[in-house]
Amino acid sequence: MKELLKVTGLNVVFDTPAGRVHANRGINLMVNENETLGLMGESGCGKTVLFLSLLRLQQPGRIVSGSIVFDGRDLTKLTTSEMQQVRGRQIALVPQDHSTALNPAFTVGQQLNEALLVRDNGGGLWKTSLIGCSGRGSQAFQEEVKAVLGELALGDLVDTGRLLGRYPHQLSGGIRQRVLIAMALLGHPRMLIADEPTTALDRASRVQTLEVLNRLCERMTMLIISHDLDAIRTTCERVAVMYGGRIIETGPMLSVFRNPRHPYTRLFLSCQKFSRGDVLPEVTGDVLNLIDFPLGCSFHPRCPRAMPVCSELEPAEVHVDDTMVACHLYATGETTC
Amino acid sequence: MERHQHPAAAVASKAVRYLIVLFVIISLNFLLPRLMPGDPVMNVLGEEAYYGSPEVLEELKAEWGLDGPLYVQYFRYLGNYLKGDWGHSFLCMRPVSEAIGLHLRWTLALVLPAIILGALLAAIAGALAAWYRKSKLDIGFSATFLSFYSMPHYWLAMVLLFVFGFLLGWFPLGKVTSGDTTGLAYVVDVGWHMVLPLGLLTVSKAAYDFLVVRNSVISIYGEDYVLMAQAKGLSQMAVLFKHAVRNALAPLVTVTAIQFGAILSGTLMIEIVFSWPGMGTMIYEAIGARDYPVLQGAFFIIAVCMLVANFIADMVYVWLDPRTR
Amino acid sequence: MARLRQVMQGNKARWAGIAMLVLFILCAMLAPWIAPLDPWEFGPAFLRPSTTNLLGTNDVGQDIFSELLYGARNSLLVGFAAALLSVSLGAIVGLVAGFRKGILDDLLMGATDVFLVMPMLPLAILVSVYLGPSIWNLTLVIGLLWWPSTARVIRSQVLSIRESGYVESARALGASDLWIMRRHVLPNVVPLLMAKFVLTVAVAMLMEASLSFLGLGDPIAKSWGMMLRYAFLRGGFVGGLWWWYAPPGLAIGLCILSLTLISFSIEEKSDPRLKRVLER
Amino acid sequence: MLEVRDLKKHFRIRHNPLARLRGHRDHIVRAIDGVTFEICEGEVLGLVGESGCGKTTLAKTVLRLYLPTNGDVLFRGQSVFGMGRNELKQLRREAQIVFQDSNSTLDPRMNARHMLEEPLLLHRMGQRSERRQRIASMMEKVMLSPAFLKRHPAELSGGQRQRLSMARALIIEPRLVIADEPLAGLDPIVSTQLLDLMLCLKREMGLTYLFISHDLSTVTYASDRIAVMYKGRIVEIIDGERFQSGALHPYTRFLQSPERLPVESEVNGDIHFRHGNGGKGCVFHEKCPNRTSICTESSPGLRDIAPGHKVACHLVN
Repeated sequence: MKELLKVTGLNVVFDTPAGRVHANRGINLMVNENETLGLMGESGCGKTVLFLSLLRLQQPGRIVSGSIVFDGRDLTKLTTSEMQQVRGRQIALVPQDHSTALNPAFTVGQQLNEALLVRDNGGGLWKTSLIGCSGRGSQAFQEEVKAVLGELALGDLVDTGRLLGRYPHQLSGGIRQRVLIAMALLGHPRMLIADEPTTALDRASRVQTLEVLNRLCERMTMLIISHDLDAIRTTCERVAVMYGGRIIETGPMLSVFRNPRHPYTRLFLSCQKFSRGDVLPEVTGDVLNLIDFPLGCSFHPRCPRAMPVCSELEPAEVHVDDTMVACHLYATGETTC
Repeated sequence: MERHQHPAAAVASKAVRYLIVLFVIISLNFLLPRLMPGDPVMNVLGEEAYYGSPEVLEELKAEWGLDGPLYVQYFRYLGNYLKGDWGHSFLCMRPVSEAIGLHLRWTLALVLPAIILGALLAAIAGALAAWYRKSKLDIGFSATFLSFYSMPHYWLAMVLLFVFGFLLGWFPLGKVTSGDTTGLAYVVDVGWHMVLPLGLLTVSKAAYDFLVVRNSVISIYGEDYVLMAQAKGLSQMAVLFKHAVRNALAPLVTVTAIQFGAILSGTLMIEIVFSWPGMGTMIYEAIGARDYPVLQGAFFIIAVCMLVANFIADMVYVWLDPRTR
Repeated sequence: MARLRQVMQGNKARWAGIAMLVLFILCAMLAPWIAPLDPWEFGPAFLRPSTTNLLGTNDVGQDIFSELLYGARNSLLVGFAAALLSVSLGAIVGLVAGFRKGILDDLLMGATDVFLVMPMLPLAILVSVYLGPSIWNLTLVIGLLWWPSTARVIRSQVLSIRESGYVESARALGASDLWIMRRHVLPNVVPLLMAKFVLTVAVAMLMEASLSFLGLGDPIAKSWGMMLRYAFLRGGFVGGLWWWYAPPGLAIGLCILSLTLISFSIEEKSDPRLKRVLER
Repeated sequence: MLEVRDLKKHFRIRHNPLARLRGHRDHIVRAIDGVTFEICEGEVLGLVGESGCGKTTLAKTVLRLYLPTNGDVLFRGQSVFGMGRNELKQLRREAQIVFQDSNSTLDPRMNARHMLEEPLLLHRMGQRSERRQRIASMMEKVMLSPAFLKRHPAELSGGQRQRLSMARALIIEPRLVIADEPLAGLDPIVSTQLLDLMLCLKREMGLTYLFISHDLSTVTYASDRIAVMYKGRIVEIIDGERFQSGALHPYTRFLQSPERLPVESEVNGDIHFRHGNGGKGCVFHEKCPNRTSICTESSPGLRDIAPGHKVACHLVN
């Protein structure tokens, strides 16, 4: 299998009035061609910053060090205009909040058309505005959009012509979400990043979106960010767990779900699938803030299995069977440092 | 609870509101001379007529609708106003409507281009300043526009005239034309005379708009759809001018409507300095001569202009923001 | 370090504004003591700036620098008094309308709407012409005409606070209307009122200057607008005597600039949306 | 303890006269449309339903934050809507609500101490030192360190804010707590922690809960009985223990399984969730997989199927 994306030692910081936020601390991540990777973690753990950094949209944050190699090119070294070529056409994004991610002033058709124009003509102001704003455009455009919408199970559901003339606020959440996916797909990207694709939806739309994603992951490389375990389970081959700006566990989905190794992963999973009569997992401490890190492992204040070493040394990444864990519990002599 | 309105109904209800305002303004015009200290007859007719012979005074009273009970006077007044009979100027000895018609176009010739040019200038400068926030460009723009915003317009007009008119002699010292020209030469001549006042008005108008556009682009900059536009692969300028500025236009239109009175007042003041034969100069002369009918007519017509401006702004706003449809 | 600079930069404008305003207020208060000459005393006309007449003299030989100092008194007085009047009126109308929804609100807001679309300068001119030139008439006219925008803003703020989750939560705890007004609405409205007050002072000063310039001010009283009027009317402008008309205009401008800077900084502090954006 | 009888809350969407002339009828949103249930002392009643089904309106109407269109709510046998000033004050002390979005329900200008003090002041509870003590012990109960007393809402994390909201509601020692989606928008670990805390406090203080949520697993975990709501109506009430296996209403079963449902044609105008249907037919008939002709005509009432199990469906016997 070919490696498509490889992130090595990525550090991203934000300077805020309250102090320096270390949003990403030495991220190592790899996504193979045609593979779907699920990224889990609580809000504020740095996952949003991570995928924005992949598109170099993490402003006002700064990439301090590390590399993002996509298809053999290091994205951190590209110029702004080269980066624009990557966005949308190489790596596309499906954002989290469908209610704010579409521009309220343009119709759905204009915004889909814009994605096509960017793909064909580039993202310059004149090339996208003069033709882009002026309505729904040509036959070819209609055909292409129809095809994509059909793929998203929207083709038979809604009248394409009417949908294109609508403004975002006139659509329901499920439809908007799929319009956003369609917009991403129109750029023919090699990789799709979906940020919490199912959280803000009602139940029926959620099920449909999951189906769509499930179909897409057969033929695309995807990075799905979610804490919806169903979404991860139905789509992903591998998962990565993030905590405190670090990837603390990665491995094949089934192996991580059945046999979570890092105490945080265990807690995270057990908090989501308890049933009646279970004893709730004991949780102490508060969410980590990314400004004042505890010394050592960032999880140790909340960790049920913390050891003395945990508050002193940052754990290194250790390979156990087919998974990678960053935890002192699994440390062997040669990897501690 | 939210009220949903059909756009046509919204426009119609606005129109009704504006009609009420119009009515209030006419009534105010009727009441002011009668409520203010001093004899209303003198207030309306002026001193000369008042101290003339009693017979003439009676005759004038009848002619001017100052006889009979107040409510009769009022309805007559209302009828006259709606017919376009706004009284007679004592200063230039002709109907107020005629005098205003002569002057209004010169004021509009300054105001309308200034609004459009000012909004354009503000949109571009504000967007750039917001994009390069806290850079030298931003600070420079902000400082310049803030200064223009603070200085009294007519004083700036004097300074400009002094520098470009007296010292450098690039532009004429006032008025609309230099003399008998026709055709194209006339247009060029008027344009040449317009440069200073129009430029000043444009920058003044842009000054406040600039702050509005800058703030709204900054807040739009935090919206998800701007991030999404970038993630699509649009260039920085396309994101800025297509997505961010497009959504900053609606607040700009609202502000233009609210500020219309201020920009009009600014125009009136600088007209005096530039001897521009518009409403400002007319009002200035009328103040000196205590020419009440002209002042009242001017107040009325300027109020009508403001209503029209507000009405247009409302409609443009609906057009710009699909969510209000 | 960058953070420190950022904080300084945000505050620099406000401190500059406050400093300028304090300077002007001091000038106004201390005018009789610091003015080198009596600004009403006639003398040789059209003198150029010199050590005795720092800014020269006007057409009747009055010392322009002393006029400027004394002018600050009336300009600032009219500004503050008119703003106080109009903001108090606007605050009362806005609070009442926002808090007592229904017919009263409709009526008050209807009146506000009517006033908002009225051209203020022509109306002020008209009323001033009828009332005759006097500083107090000017203050009254400006103060009584300028309340609607404050009323509007305060009302919408009160409405949004009333609908907010925290007022609902206080209500669920058993809070009465009066309690909510005192503990939740007023503290959230005060910063806005302050910003509005400062801004209205600026507007009133500009208005006073404009009306005086048009000849509707008291011809004897010294104010910056009056100085500009005479400079324009009596040939100071045509004669190129910039030291006559430049200083009063500059003084008005700087005063308004300082007030604007202060009001912006208050608004910026109290607007969480803007703050959120700034902190991103 | 609390009895809700045929409660209805309709919102009227008004058009102005001109729009009405053009044929825009005022329409009525039936946010709650005939809801009947009761809560017994000491139990946890779970209320589930998707967002927009009227849960929040129900919570607010029950506590007289909205006035109902019809129906009545009895608290300890006394009508909530017929209460006088003093009785209402007593109700506000004994029945509390924890709102969904702690971000907007805490006054941004108040710090935690002021926020906890406000309910005590309102109900004139204790002298200064006693209030101080109560605040300290409440902070401890919700696991917030005293250092947080000086913090403003913006300086707290979502979980901390929600715990502060809990503390604010509980500090006057109410008997009944209505928790409106208290866990929504929180991360799984934080929400588990809060759920645990809520159940601990219930045992400790002897509370009764109306626990509103859209998340089946937490409701199933926490509730003694569960009511399922759809478009302003309660379609099923069942014991918590039998919920997983014994639920009968098609909508409840849909919630429990990841089955696919036909979606209404959304682009053709019907964008927002319309509540109720004017009493004609079952609220769920449009989406119901096994509807029959009777479902479109008459609206089924809640019927006892088994002890402690009520269903509103024509097809269930």
